[in-house]
Amino acid sequence: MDLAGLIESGMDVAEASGLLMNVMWTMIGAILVYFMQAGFAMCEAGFTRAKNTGNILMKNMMDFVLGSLLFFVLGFAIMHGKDANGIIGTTGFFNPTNLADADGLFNGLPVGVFIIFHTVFCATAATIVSGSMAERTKFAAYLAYSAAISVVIYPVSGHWIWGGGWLSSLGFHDFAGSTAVHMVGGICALVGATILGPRIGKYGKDGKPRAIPGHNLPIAALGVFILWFCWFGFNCGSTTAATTSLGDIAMTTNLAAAAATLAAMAVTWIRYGKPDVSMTFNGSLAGLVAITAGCDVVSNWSAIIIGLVAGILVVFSVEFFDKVVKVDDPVGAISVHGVCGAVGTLLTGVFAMDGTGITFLHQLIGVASVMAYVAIMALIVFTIIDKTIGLRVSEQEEREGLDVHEHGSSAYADFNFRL
Amino acid sequence: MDLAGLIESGMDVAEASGLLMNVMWTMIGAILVYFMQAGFAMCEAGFTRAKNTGNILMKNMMDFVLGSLLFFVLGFAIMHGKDANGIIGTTGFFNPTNLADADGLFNGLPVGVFIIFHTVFCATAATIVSGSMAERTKFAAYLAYSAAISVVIYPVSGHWIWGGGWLSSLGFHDFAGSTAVHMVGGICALVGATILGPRIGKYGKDGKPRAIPGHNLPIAALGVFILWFCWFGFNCGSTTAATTSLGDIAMTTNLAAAAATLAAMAVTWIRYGKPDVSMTFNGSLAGLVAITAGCDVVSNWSAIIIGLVAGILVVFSVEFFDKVVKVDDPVGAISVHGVCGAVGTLLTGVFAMDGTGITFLHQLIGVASVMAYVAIMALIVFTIIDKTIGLRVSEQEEREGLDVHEHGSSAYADFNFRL
Amino acid sequence: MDLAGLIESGMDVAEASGLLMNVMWTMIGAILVYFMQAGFAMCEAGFTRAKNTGNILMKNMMDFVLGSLLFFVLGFAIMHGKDANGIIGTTGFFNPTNLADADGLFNGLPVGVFIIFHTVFCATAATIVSGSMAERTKFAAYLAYSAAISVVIYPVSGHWIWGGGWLSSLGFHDFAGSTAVHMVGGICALVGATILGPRIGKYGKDGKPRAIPGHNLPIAALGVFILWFCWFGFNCGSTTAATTSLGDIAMTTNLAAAAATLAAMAVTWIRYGKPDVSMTFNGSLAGLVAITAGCDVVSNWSAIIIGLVAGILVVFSVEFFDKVVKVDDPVGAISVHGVCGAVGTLLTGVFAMDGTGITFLHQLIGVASVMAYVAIMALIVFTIIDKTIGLRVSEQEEREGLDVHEHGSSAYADFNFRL
Amino acid sequence: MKKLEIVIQPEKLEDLKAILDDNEVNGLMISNIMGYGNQKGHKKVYRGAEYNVNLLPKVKVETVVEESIAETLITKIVAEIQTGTYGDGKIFVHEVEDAVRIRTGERGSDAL
Amino acid sequence: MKKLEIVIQPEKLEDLKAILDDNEVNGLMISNIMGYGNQKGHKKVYRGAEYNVNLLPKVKVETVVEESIAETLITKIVAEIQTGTYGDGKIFVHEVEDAVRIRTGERGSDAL
Amino acid sequence: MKKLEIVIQPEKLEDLKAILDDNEVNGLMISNIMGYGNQKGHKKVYRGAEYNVNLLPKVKVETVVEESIAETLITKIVAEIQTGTYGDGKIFVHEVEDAVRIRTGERGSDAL
Ligand SMILES: Nc1ncnc2c1ncn2[C@@H]1O[C@H](COP(=O)(O)OP(=O)(O)O)[C@@H](O)[C@H]1O
Ligand SMILES: Nc1ncnc2c1ncn2[C@@H]1O[C@H](COP(=O)(O)OP(=O)(O)O)[C@@H](O)[C@H]1O
Ligand SMILES: Nc1ncnc2c1ncn2[C@@H]1O[C@H](COP(=O)(O)OP(=O)(O)O)[C@@H](O)[C@H]1O
Repeated sequence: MDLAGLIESGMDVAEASGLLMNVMWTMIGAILVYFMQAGFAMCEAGFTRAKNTGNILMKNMMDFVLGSLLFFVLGFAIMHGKDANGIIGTTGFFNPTNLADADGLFNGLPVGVFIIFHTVFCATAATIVSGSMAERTKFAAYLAYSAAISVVIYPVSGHWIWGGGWLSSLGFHDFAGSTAVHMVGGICALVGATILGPRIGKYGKDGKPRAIPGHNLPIAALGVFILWFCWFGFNCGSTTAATTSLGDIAMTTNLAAAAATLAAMAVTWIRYGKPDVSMTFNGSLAGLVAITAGCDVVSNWSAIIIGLVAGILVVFSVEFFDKVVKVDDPVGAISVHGVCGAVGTLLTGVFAMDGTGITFLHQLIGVASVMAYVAIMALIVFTIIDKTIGLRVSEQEEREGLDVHEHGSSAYADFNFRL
Repeated sequence: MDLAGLIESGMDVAEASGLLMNVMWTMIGAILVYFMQAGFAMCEAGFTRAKNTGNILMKNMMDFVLGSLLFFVLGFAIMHGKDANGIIGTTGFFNPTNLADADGLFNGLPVGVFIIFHTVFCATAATIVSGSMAERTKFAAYLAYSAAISVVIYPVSGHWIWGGGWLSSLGFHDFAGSTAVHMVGGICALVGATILGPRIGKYGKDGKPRAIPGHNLPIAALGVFILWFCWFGFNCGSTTAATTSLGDIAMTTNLAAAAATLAAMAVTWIRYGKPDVSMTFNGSLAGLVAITAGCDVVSNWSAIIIGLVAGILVVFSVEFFDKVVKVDDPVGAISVHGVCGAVGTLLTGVFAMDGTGITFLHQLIGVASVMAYVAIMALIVFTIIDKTIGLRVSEQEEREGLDVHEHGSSAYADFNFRL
Repeated sequence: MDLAGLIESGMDVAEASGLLMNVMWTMIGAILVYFMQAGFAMCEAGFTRAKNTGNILMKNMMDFVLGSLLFFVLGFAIMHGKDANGIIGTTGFFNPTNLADADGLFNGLPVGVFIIFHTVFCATAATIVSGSMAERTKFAAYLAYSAAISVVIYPVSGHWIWGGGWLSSLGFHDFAGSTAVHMVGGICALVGATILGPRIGKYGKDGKPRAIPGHNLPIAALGVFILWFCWFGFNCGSTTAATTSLGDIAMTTNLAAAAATLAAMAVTWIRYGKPDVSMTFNGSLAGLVAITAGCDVVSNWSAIIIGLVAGILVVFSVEFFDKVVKVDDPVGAISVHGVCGAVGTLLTGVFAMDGTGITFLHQLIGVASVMAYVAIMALIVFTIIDKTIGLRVSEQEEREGLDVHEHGSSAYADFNFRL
Repeated sequence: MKKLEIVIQPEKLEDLKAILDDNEVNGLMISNIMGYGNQKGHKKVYRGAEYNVNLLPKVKVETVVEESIAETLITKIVAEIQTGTYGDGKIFVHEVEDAVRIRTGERGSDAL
Repeated sequence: MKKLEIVIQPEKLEDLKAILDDNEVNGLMISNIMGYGNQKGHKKVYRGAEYNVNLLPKVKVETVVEESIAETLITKIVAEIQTGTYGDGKIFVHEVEDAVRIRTGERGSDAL
Repeated sequence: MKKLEIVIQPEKLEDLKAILDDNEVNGLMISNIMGYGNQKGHKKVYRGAEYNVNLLPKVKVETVVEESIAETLITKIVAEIQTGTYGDGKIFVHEVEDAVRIRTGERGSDAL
């Protein structure tokens, strides 16, 4: 129904206008968040090797596909269905549009608008993991994991935070999903990459990490630009309403990302002697992830500080997981999404403006509980998959490339690869 | 005029707000549909060979360019001008803004908004064909074809369906253009590719098709992601109004695409032993094309079924044209746009929700009549071009690549090609 | 605050609706203009050599980063702060949100919305220069330049034109920034490239220019498509309001771009015997730049003429700078942004519709004064940088590539380069 | 043992492989090279600047064979690959002292 | 002087370099080639059309060494690179008449 | 007939072609290789992990010429390509038994 229709059906002008403006803005947010899939796909493809490019593209496509279907059938009900004890949603399975009220609304929006918006967020969490498990995971196993995160992992913690569960009652503030989306993805990435083990050749006989450079920086950079672009939809869209604060949210988002990029570049310049391209672009994402929880409640200057912290942190975190923990994370997803997601959520407790009532303690409880839940669930899921389907491809497949063995194709049929 | 201006000039708040909201939403749709050009360009470039990449990029750019100019000068008048016998529009040549009423409106929208929206749809139909005629068509001949579709083919059937012609009177339902845009493009693609003949080396001496793999899967995948992203503009934007149903349309669109992708992947996995990357990405497009006609009138579950049908169909259709009909369609445009466009329109007659009054028979009449019209016109156009300019490049040009011969350049100057 | 909130706080429905619609539209514009960064990055990377790709991507990222931070801290105040003698803004340093009125508005928009919108415009001007200085500029020197344009060059002329300075009082019309953004960038590009000197090997011993073809046409083409897409945000968004004229602006923008593309292609076809891919894509940008100043005040047919002029001009201008002036501009930024920006602004004076009060003389004064100011400032800035940090890398670094030497990396680790 | 070093047009590779297959040649090394010979290149224009592309993409196929079949191969290749136009390519013949199969350590003719 | 022309699986390059380094081999020329030998390729399917990929990516390493160490190198390479499966690769031995170091103009063994 | 196998820095290719052109050398085969010699590579850092890039891109130019001009060419190349720094490259000289022009079937010197 358009504005005239709504008014005819009995709404007053203000109400009807408000509704439709909120619909438009939420749709714009949803559409932009969808496009993050392209950003992740390009980023992950660009930062890994050419012989596995077709495979990583397929994984990125398929986790959106499975996420869309399964979140519709099961996930939405678990996340937004009628709350049971603050833990889980229980209604709306198989057709969540039934959750709409008599006017077709759910949480103040037409139910379809609300579902599509949450579908694309769910798929974002799922897609984070493919990067850290790249270049060695069996395709079928990846599909199984992807189904699991969309059904049993993301919607549950999502219910706690955004679906009327116990964390939302507590006053935990995660505006657009530093924790709900990014940290959830990042923790799954950590568990997955750990169980999987490092790529062949990643660690020398002396245990030192070796560099395995990404094969296509322009598309990786494009991926980051796309993600930054879409993040305006992610953060500003999370108002799910046309409001006067959209510009403020865009400002904090943008300043944090800029500060983080600058910080990451500076740190690499100092530590490695040269400004590192791939790490600098990771820095942008680190800043975006970190500001996501508090983009609506911190000042511009606080956003800059949050960005600087994230940009510095991400470099050290990547090195830490690479050199100390020795978890092989080809694209840095654990540090970018997991670590910066958690830290950004906590910093929201530090920098939230007066009057918001956000406290560090509540933020800490939220981060810790979600972290624990997701870690345990991911451990269970990946272990089951490993024991049944098997997580990892054979050594020969890994050496010769997943494209040839898993898909019978090459991503660059007209070019020779080096080495 | 902004809202204050409109109210000052005598509109009431509701009317003025409604108008401006519709303007904004239609503009968003138009802008997103414009960006499909990038999606098609990347898709077609990625799924063909590196030696012809510059050429295919040029074709994609030029059909948008010619489409924009010619649709403004002639096409819009034929499509949306004053109807003559339900067959053709007859007013608005050379300056379609003259069609606006005293308030500057046309079909309830400011005329400029309406024209730009329909311009980008026309250009989409045009651009579909370049993929199926890739790697062997003379550039000048392609320009001639592209002019023809924008002037004499698309606007006429478009008039029937959307411009007040006989099919719209009949009750034929093609919400966003499964038939009007995609099938029209797909039929032209079929006729063009048939007259042109297969690429050298496509069929062995035994008549068996040989694979000619695309040269750059990341950009092809990016193209598909871009198209999916823009399809939200294509389908949701086709309300040309801010409505409460935008989310529902986005949901059916997304679910159909997801289901089709899954289906295509599954079919290739079963048939070829491995999940095929390029075909899976084609599957996404198949689902998007198929749902486009009925995205506003089918349920979410019906959308999933339509998607599954399209995803399964596209694989068999590609094989059918490749192996049985032996029409060489490098990117699968005939199957994706032609076949799935027709089938999606027909399925709308099967799955349309009660009360919409849509019948299978009317859908069939629409599909069949447009198919016949376009096939005949395309046959005439391509035959004329073939007899005058000549459709096909010389054998040497084809072997050595269109980039060198038609444009004097290479798309990848710093790389050697394989083979 | 959403609509209900605004009304509660005392606004009437019309005012509140108008405000929120303007917010939404301006945000859409800002988000699209942000994405131009991706377009420029892809374009510049694609049109230069593979050995410098990482470097050019970094430059594109970093000028947005520095621009965002410095425009917030200093630039916005200079551009939009309280006017002093029509020359410069003087308030709002370090926290421009302080410039908001009691309702949080600035120039009729929530201050955050206004700042983010102008931030992305500033960054666009900055990013133009990297292309013309590509493949030989020291990274640190480039960062210094980028800081300078965002603080001392762009905001000052920007103040004259858009910030309430003397040119806006005069009646100079530059709707979306042919002069304020593009010509400013183009002049900096000219000065920078001149001081820097040509790339090694660009001119033979006989002084004749040699071709140094770009290494990746698909991403360059993608860049152009992205820019065209975002230009709808750039031009239509510059209303900073939801208006009935958005479609008209989109039409003039699109027709000019299409006409320019066609013209550039035709000219290269005639002059070089073959339609040149890279120049044709440059033609699109030339048309977009040229129409930007007058997109709101010229008719569709005038837009076509402006586009044709720009498309023809850009080819000759590129040749002129290449062969006569012998300034080496790898991507043609001087011609596209500088020359076509100036000419487009002037042509606005010729083609502006009756009643707009725009005169050629005022346009000329605006173009000339901004040109002079920017040229002088750029000369000072680049000279200082050259004498201190040094603008140019060593000969060895240039020969072997900036990626290896400046960043210790390769953009295409799995591929061999030709030659 | 002789090594034949055969430079041909890229599109002739399949034909060449067929000839070699028919003659039970057991191994090939194929490289992409840029060739420069009697065949004229193209003149290209890039953004107004002309340049000659006189290096043309060629395929180099190397195969080490028994001395006894080298001459037969050469004759066949000339007969079947020839189009009579510039750029058809060349064959260079080299003496090879020894061959080793890494898989087994076999030497000489046995290793081919 | 002898030239060893060594064709191996790409992933063995590091191991081969280690062997050569240990034996003070001073220079290498490494190329990416497509190989065709006893090793079977893959059958691929692209959009429903099957095709054989019997050309496989290989690395060719060429090194010019003193006659005296050629035999030692061959023995070591066979010993350490061998996996015993098809596709392990081959070594071809060629006589080299002379070598020139461009930097200094040195000739013969001094130039290695 | 002799084959000169010339390894040089990529940016010297134009100069080398000029020398060969001046001496009426009729054909070249040019390949991109990775070289490994006295010239030191770069140390790179990627995301915190260091690695040595000691393989450097080089161009290999092969030309088959009459015995009589081989020595002249070598002298000129050394004279004009030399910069005196590591990595200048090398020339290896090989005996070639025969050459065949596929276009005409000519053999030996006539085929060059
Ligand atoms: N003397 C030579 N030394 C090395 N390579 C050569 C020589 N002559 C020709 N070639 C190679 O063979 C290719 C084909 O030679 P070309 O002269 O075009 O053949 P034709 O003489 O049959 O026209 C050339 O591109 C070049 O790579
Ligand atoms: N006679 C030959 N001439 C040239 N190259 C050869 C020859 N035989 C083998 N090769 C090269 O060596 C590679 C490995 O040979 P292959 O036959 O697979 O080894 P193996 O006999 O140990 O299984 C092949 O891919 C091919 O490139
Ligand atoms: N003995 C050798 N065998 C094969 N190639 C060699 C040999 N020595 C040098 N090369 C090649 O020549 C290139 C240049 O050699 P380099 O040792 O750097 O020259 P220089 O001794 O003049 O400094 C190397 O990168 C390598 O590819």
